[in-house]
Amino acid sequence: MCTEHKNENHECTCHTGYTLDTLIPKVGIITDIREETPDVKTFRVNAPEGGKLFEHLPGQCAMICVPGVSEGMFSITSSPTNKEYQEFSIKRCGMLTDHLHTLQVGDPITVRGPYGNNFPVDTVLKGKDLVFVAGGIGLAPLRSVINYVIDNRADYGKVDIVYGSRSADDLVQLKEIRELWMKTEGVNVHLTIDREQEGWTGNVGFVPTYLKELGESGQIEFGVNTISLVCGPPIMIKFVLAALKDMGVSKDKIYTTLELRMKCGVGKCGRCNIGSKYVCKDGPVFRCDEVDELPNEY
Amino acid sequence: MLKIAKKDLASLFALIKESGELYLPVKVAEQTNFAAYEDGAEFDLDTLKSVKSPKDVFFPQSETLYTCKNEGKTIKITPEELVDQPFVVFGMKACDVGGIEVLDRVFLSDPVDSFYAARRAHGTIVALACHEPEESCFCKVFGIDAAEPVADVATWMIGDELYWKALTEKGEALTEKVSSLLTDADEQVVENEKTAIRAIIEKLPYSDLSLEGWNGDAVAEKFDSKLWNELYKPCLACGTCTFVCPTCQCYDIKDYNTGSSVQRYRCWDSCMYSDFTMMAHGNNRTSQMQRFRQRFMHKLVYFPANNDGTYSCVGCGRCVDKCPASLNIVKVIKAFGEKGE
Amino acid sequence: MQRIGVFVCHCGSNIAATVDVKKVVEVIRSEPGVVHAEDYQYMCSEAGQERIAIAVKEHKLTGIVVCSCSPRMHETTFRKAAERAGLNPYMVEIANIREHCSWIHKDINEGTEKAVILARAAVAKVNLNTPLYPGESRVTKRALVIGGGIAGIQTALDIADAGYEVDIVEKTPSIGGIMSQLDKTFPTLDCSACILTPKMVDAAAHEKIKLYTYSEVEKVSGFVGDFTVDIRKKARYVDADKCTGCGLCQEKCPSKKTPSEFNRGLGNRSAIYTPFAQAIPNVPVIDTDACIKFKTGKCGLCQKVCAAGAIDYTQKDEIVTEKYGAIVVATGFDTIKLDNYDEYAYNQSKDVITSLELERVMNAAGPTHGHLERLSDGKAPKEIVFIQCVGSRCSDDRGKPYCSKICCMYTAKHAMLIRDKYPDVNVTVFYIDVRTPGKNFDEFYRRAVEQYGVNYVKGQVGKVIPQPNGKLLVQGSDLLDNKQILKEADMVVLATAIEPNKDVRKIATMLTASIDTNNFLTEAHAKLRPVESPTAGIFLSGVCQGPKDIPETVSQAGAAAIKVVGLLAKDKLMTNPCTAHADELLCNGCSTCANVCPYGAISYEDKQVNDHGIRETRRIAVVNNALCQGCGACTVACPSGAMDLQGFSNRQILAEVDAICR
Amino acid sequence: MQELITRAKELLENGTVARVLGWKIGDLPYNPEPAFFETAESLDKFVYNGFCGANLSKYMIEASKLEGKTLVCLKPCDTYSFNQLLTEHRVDRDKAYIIGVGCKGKLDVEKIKKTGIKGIVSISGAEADSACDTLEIDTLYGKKSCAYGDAMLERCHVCKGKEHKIYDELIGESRDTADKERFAEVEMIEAMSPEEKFAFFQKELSKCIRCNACRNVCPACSCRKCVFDSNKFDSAQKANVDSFEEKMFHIIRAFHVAGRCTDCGECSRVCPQGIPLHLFNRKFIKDIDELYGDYTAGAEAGSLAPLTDFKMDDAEPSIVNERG
Amino acid sequence: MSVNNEFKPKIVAFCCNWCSYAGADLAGSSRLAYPADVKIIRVPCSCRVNPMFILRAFEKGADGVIICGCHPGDCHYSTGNYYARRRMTLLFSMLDYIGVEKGRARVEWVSAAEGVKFADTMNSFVSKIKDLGENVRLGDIRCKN
Repeated sequence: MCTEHKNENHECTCHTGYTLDTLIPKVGIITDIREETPDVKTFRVNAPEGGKLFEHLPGQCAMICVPGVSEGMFSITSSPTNKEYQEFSIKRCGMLTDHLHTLQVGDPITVRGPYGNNFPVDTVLKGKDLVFVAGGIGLAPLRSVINYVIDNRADYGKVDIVYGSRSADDLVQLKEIRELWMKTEGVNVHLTIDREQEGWTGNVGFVPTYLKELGESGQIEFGVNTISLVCGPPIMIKFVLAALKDMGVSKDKIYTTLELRMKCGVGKCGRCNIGSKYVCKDGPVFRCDEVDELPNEY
Repeated sequence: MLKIAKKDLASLFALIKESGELYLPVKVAEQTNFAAYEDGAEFDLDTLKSVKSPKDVFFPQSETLYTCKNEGKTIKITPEELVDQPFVVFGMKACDVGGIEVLDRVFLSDPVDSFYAARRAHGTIVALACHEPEESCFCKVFGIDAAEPVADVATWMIGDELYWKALTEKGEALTEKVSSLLTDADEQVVENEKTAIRAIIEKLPYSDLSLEGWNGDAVAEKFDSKLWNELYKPCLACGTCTFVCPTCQCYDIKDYNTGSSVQRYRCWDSCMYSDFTMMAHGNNRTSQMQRFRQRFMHKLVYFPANNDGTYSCVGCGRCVDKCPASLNIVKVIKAFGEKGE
Repeated sequence: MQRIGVFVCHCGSNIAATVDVKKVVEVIRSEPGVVHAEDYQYMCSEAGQERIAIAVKEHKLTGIVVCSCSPRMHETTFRKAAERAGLNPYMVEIANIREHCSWIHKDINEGTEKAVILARAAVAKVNLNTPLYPGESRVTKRALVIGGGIAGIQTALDIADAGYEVDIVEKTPSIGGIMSQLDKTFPTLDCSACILTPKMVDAAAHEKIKLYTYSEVEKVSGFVGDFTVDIRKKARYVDADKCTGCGLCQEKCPSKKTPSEFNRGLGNRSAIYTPFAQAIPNVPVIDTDACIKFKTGKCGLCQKVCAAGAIDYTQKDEIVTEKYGAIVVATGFDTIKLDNYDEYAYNQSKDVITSLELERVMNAAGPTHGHLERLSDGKAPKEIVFIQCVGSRCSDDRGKPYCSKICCMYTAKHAMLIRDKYPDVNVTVFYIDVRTPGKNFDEFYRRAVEQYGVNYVKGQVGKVIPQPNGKLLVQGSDLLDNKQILKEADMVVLATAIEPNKDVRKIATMLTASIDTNNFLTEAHAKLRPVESPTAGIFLSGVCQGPKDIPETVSQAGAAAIKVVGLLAKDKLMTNPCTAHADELLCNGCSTCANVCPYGAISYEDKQVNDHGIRETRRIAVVNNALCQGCGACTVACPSGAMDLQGFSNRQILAEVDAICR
Repeated sequence: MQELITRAKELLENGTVARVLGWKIGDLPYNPEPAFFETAESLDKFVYNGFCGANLSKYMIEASKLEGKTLVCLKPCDTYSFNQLLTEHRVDRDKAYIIGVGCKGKLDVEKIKKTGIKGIVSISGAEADSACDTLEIDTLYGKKSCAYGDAMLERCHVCKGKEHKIYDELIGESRDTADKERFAEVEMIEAMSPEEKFAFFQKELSKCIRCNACRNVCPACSCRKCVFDSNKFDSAQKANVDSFEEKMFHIIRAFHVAGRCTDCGECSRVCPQGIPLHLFNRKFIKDIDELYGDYTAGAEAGSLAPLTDFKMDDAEPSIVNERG
Repeated sequence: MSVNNEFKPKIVAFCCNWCSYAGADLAGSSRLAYPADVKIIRVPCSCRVNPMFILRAFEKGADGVIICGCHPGDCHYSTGNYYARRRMTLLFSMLDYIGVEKGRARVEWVSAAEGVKFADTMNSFVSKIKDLGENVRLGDIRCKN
């Protein structure tokens, strides 16, 4: 160890302040795998000795790395209020995710994080009515917020969840939606799918159009006290923002996340910057008016 | 102010080397680069600028972060040992010292990069004033005084004597160690040298370059300018300008499979490379114009916006010397200056 | 990462003897991607393959590695087993731990360690395998037989009888081959012409068979099911349709001095000739080197006497291009040149002849009209000496290392016939070993010794010295009585070694069929696939594959025929899926790959491409999967790695390299 | 040079070409940059002198995709590269109006600096139409001069000749500058012992900073996505660990351009660390000439590259051991 | 790597499926022994061997690489080994040029019937590599530990 700056218990005093570097991952064990949809699986991860790998806030992400393949940033879909484990919903769409989808329960997995800021649950959102708008795998980042809100139900007002996907069997977390979310008072869930499918009784249509119908029919009021959280494929976000604008919702009342664009996660590797903002440090959660200030390079 | 004769430098270096590694400009295959000093290595203090900036000492071009080994059913991760032995970097010019300060703002800001922090903590920088600045230098434009480098120790090569002045307690500690070789020296000789250097700097072709219009809040105005479309065309998208630059901070994290284990290492990456921003969502900078714009907007607009006005360029002029297509930051600043935008 | 099952075979004791199979299974179990590993006595057995099916269901496997014998042996077996178990057959890799490991390393530790490494390499490759689906290519329902000897004729007849069109290409003016030059055949002493001529007539008469005699194969392109062959019909200068075969021109032809190839050079023939009387087609050919008309422009007698007006000096060579689905090589054999064997005085004395020349001498249609006489002075010989293994079983490179197989039987035949027809002639046979292993063969040889009193001497002949009195002094040794023998003989017959026809190497190159150093065509597998060449669509019939007698040739000809029929019966053929594929986002369109493709399988088209947001039309290489044979030359010529080979992709081979060097 | 500018303006105005690809005056005396000129008055900044060393044929790959013709100034050695790109369908002949510009040897400012000249303010004697035998250099530290030959690029000392292989028009005269034997350096290295050879290349390649300038400037190395950037070979490594990766990169790069490299010397010119990279390519050129018959890449468009050709009696690979 | 002080080389052999791999099989079935350090990778043709494979083998610690193919003229794909011959000649010339010991990489034409020649080639190649010793010049230090 460092010769000069030694103190009694052999700790080098000149860099005692640093915990283990944020780029070094921790080894976790996969304790459960749920097949959500044909191409989305939810992995439950625990520390080898049990419990969570690290604490996190809703909307934060973590970097899952597979030695020899590569590493990717995924949002932590379980809520911080859940003490035993953390969960990641991963869609199969590339070399790394292909590999992750072949892992079994009990296999080790290396995770580092948490990275990025979080949805402002304890500040701006406290006491507000919330409207969650999600598309496909976009539900994953919002799920941690929803479950957090449900666990501290009293701190928040009315909750509306508008969630849609390509088809019925592409709806993620369907079991939890039906058994938990729909049963919590003050939370109503509006599900939709893009195209007609036999055996599906719910709404049919794209999320933005469905949101507009709900808004205009008064099922969801966008009062001054309502904050909307939007996440999903870029084109869906574009049309949802347009729909919300038509209904008079101002940009500073809408939050979204620009996930999927990170490498180091600590705002240093210079990849994820849009204008002077670093998505992995200043985001991934942004207020939509902040997003508009950014140069359109995303 | 102390001094030592030029001919005794070899013994000075040997003495420094006893208490830890010493990095200084060494000539290898007719090129001067910073390298670890071995006795008898041909050090070269005359060449003004090393090809690769000394940032390599604190932020190496590639360094292993950690090694993973599959052990039965679990993965064993062994982080790389942080640097814990003191070392000395000798012969750094004022612009490079400025470069290190720029990197400090990046790597020492929260969350601290402990690899870099460990090296900074254990490194003592001995700066050397520029004797004969060259035409591609423009450190004055960024407020760096080449005649008076600000590091742990400042030295001046005047005639055949090296003048030595410690500025920080790290510098004092080092001076203490080598005091046996140093003798007292006259301040005035150094003052005359400083004025001489500053006089030459005034006459440098780039010294009157104005950064007017380049600051943190020029994002929208500079971003949408049509000038970028003309300026970027000759750019070859190679990484020369970023890899010789003392202030470029971008890195990539990659794996190397050694057969028995997997080494995850960090290596410099260049924003000019075509797939630098290729990530899960695709690539948001597909054209070379966007990448070219990003490089100079980051140095002259985005970095100042995040670091209360400090530019991410120190005017060392290495990109001016080394760009294969003769493009550089000065031509960009001048182009926007003429167009009056 | 796949879910891989590893199956290590004992192969009885072939592998288990020098490779610790249990240890291999245990070590490979911890290899990344392996979810199941087991060993079994005989993986290629029905039970072995069944275990694969069970394991696939039980562990939901997506990839299989079988550590067993050479993939060239059982790759198709295990691929079919995987297919039956519901896997794509190309998700199977074989680690060759028998021929490349257990059989050649005696130390069990070394063997086991290497077997583990080979298994690891196979696992590393399967991890990157992707399911492949064979394409289809149509089959031209016609066959080509190269060579018109008994092998070619029999093959053609059997194929034609199955209803498929066959073309026979014969270099000489008539079909019949070497067998037509024989007198009698063993062991039944049938007259060779009597059993051959009907088959030749059948072949000529069969409506499904077309004969191209006095023709040679010039160029072959394409591949199994779709060969394109150029045949050069050499000019006969006789119009086959008009010629009635009366033979008048041959009588009247003044130039009679050319040695007759058919009679092995012993008799002469005219410039315009048919090789032998029963020639099929019975249409003469003008030998331009001997014909006075062609040499000096005078004569032209044959044209004058020909009533049918069939002679046409202006005929030119003609190239005919035909399409075939399969090609059978039946190029037959010839005796070797005896220039290296002057100790037998073959070139000094006319009375030292080869057994094939003896066939012509004893043949009624031969140069001596069937009378056994010495070629030097025409007298009847009293003492005849046969010398066996001349040029065969030779350790130095003067002759052939192999045994020519048929000499012992035909020498016994000659001895028996001579003793039968001329009881007063003494026949002595110098032999090393008499090899008569066939059905009724040894009994035939026993009759020659006991009934006809042929004198068999076990020993070799050192020298044959022509004596001034015209006799031949034979110096030999008798190993049984351990004494030297000096014998004066009137005639010496050399049982000369046989070698494949000298044109076979040119044909093999054209067909890209592999050929060994003795010019015999290499069969796909010595025991299991003797009549097929490793090159798909090429079949072997007769001595071109190895020394054999007429009964074997005919049975092999039939086997080759049924293999051809098996191929032609299919409407579509499964093409090899391991073909090249160009990644359109990386391809530069620089034509380097097209320049190295031996099959012309790569063409270029301008295609609209979306390269991560950049939309433009680019010149892209496109591989025709029907033509591509998967050699991989283009993948190395392509600098950017755009061209990759399915089944042997760059990353798969690199993974094997990494696994081996770990 | 003036004749070149007026001709370019004329062609631009009469619409024969839509843009001119040449060099623009730099802000230092020795750094003109390749540039596209679309308007006549922008051509006032056009310059062609001893420091215009860049090989512009590689820019024509992208320029061929633009609307209208592009006037491009090609030096004699650049025309070989253009022919090679033409053979590989990377450039469009009717989108290029080629003016073969004269060449009296190009200069390398690094060589001037190596002679100790610093603080360069102005250089005279490098103009295209000047005598080009000495350079008068005015510096902050006094007037200096330097022989034109001493400052010339290594490739000009072994120039392949001043004949343009493909052009529409010729402007400016050339002067032969070849005064060294082309394969002298290669032969010198071949004569070394294996240990010396290994030490020489280990020292040179240890300087490599993996900046890819040599690859991105090379007209023969023009893949859309280099094999070292894609995962096709699982070789997308960017480490600078000074052990094997630099050797792998430079050997494979030389191999990919073997038989296609026109020896234009751009790789050595642009290397920031001054590594003599031409030694790799010239070695392959020498081998190909010796083993498979003289072949000059780009001498005429459409020639078959040696590595995509063969003869039945080619030498066996073991010849490398026998050759000593 | 050396085991109980006797240097055990790692050798990678690329054998073409139609000739040399069959030759190796024949050497096996004829029980012709050669050292176990040789490991064979099957490739469709010698023209499939990319210089990247060879350099990758050396990088990861191989001490010798041998490429076997059909005799020129016998190639199952008719021209494959002609291209391989030129490529390997140039590559070996470059390896010799940068100072790698001669003979560390080798090409050998072995037909399907030449089991004996295959075994002899492997024996002579392994002994040659043992003389040359461990591959230091073309290895990557990170793979050594």
